[in-house]
Amino acid sequence: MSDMDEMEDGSGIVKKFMFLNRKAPHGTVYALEGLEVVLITAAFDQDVSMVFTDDGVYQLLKGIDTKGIEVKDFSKTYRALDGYDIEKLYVDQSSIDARGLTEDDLIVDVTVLSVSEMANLMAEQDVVISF
Amino acid sequence: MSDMDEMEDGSGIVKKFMFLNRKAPHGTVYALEGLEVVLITAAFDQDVSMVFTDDGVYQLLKGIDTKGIEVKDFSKTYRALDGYDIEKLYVDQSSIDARGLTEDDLIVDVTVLSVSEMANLMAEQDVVISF
Amino acid sequence: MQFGILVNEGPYSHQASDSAYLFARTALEKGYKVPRIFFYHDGVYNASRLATPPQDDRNVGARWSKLAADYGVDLVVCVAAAQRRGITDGVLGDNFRISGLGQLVEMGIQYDRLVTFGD
Amino acid sequence: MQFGILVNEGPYSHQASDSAYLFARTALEKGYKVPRIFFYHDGVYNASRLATPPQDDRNVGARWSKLAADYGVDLVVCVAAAQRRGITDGVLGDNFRISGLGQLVEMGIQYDRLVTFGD
Amino acid sequence: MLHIVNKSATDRGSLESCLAMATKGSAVLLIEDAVYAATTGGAAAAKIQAAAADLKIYALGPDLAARGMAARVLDGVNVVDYAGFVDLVAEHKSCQSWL
Amino acid sequence: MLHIVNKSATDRGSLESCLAMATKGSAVLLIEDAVYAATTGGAAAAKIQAAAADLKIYALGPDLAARGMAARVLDGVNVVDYAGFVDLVAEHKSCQSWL
Repeated sequence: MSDMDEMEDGSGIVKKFMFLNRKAPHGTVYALEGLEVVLITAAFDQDVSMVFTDDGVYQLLKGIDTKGIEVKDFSKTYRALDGYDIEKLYVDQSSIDARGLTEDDLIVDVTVLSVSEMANLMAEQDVVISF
Repeated sequence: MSDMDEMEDGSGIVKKFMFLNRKAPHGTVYALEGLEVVLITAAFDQDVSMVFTDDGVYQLLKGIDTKGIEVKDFSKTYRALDGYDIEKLYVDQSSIDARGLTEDDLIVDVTVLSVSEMANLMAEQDVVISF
Repeated sequence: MQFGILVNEGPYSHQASDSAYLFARTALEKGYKVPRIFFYHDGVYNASRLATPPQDDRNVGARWSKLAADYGVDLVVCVAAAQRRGITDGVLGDNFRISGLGQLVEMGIQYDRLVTFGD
Repeated sequence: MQFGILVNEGPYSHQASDSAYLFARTALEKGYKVPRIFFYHDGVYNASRLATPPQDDRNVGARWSKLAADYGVDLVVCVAAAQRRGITDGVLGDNFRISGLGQLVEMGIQYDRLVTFGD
Repeated sequence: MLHIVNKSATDRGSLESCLAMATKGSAVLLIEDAVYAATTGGAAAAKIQAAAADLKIYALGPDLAARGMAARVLDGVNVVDYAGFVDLVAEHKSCQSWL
Repeated sequence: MLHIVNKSATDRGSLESCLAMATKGSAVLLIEDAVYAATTGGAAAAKIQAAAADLKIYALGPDLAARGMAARVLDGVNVVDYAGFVDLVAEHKSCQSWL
């Protein structure tokens, strides 16, 4: 039942996994539970990309303070992704533009892509999982 | 635990209850479970209005056939509402217009209201429940 | 003034359950009455006593049970919605009970306000 | 060809669970392999054996169990999501088992396709 | 009447439907993911500011803070805490949650 | 690549996001409440017909029928049953569900 046991089954295959985040944090649990999948996938030494588009870009905002709604603040986890060798973070340009945001508003360094660049990135993935 | 017992507690108070249906059928259970509340409310002899707006108007379409998705077809229940003394069925004009529908496409007789008429109807309710 | 509260979504997945709890607790702290909270649709999952969330997270079911104990709130789970979803008397947390939709309608009839939290 | 299926929503509330079942059954009937189906988020509620839906409605949990029995599908419920939501070994339907998220990642690595059903 | 909206206006149509049906003088409270609409720079900002002429617009402070949006609230939007939310429900004869 | 959309285009933004990101020649399958977009008279009809120039658009027949929409399918949309859905997944190297 432990994920550690499973990782030892590693077949040496490395696939391109894209995790597409389209939802705002806190209103639903998808952002939080999605992060858990991303971390495990990285632990399996797969090629992981995280993409933030539509309301998903809100997950990365600085200055989140969840005390008033009495839930965990998981936004620090995005800053720790580096330590799990998850370095490919992409943000959709049109999504941040439409929300009046800039890269400076985000808690981590990201690569900003146009929709067509994002589309090409998606097309070359082996597995796309959306939360 | 029986609803029948509770109905005997009736205090003689009659309130205006509006049930606002904004969601398409089948994609989620709200339309079906919402109908269950409407029927019970009518059994308590309350003044019940059902409103269909936005994707909720799709609930009333003729010609629904759910065999292929292996779920219950509850659209016949709308035709039975009459028998429960639920006669106030309202549909939002702009919602059917935007979906290319007309009254002839609907399984029951309804009163079609403009947004401002609908707004006034809502403002005079005691209780509004949205599904 | 008496408030009724309707909770239509389960714990963790939707904030609706958290918002409903914080609204109810605040109303009670301010001296308003919340005689009953009704759980419908996936809201019935709030009632499970089997949930064991991580230590650093809230325990939604236990929190409802404590609110009921502290203020005497009647926590009612819809029987039809619960049967569909596997919430039985055997898994109910403290101070929850299973009953019919009539209990929801009664809230609308008898209380001054009915506030819905859902998706 | 091997398909993995990820189910992210619970029974009845969202059609996602029905769509996933019909997709899986059809794929198996057509001779494709569906070695494992993974239940995450509210999808873990599919695994409850306590559900007793009305006689004239489908029994989602029982239907999954039968599919697994008929075709040897591995029905895996995410342990973390299940703990948050009160799905324990004691309430699991036949042929479901609780395990870690690694089982989902393995599906992505080893199978030819991964299809997600959710909200 | 108090209208309560809880979904992001960039993902769902509920805010728009609410604003179309809210009569002059009524109150609209934005909670959960709907609070983004009450902030500067977003696509819904113009709609909210136009609506504020006829309606009283409120946003739930704890939900703004949880989304990093506490410092970006539009002029004309009143920020309330949970106690303020409770008072709004008490002050209005009825309320409608735009689910 | 196969894109799968399951939400009504009059309530959510997922179809629009999908169409913006689907590259020429890829396939889009509409299931569940998304099938309304594949029908005549709706607000999304023009978008779907424009998209059909560059993309292959499919709609799930059982979901159309369950919504009373079987007889209203737009020209240029291919109706498939569950077997067709399975084949579409098999034929494309990867798929993405726009949740």
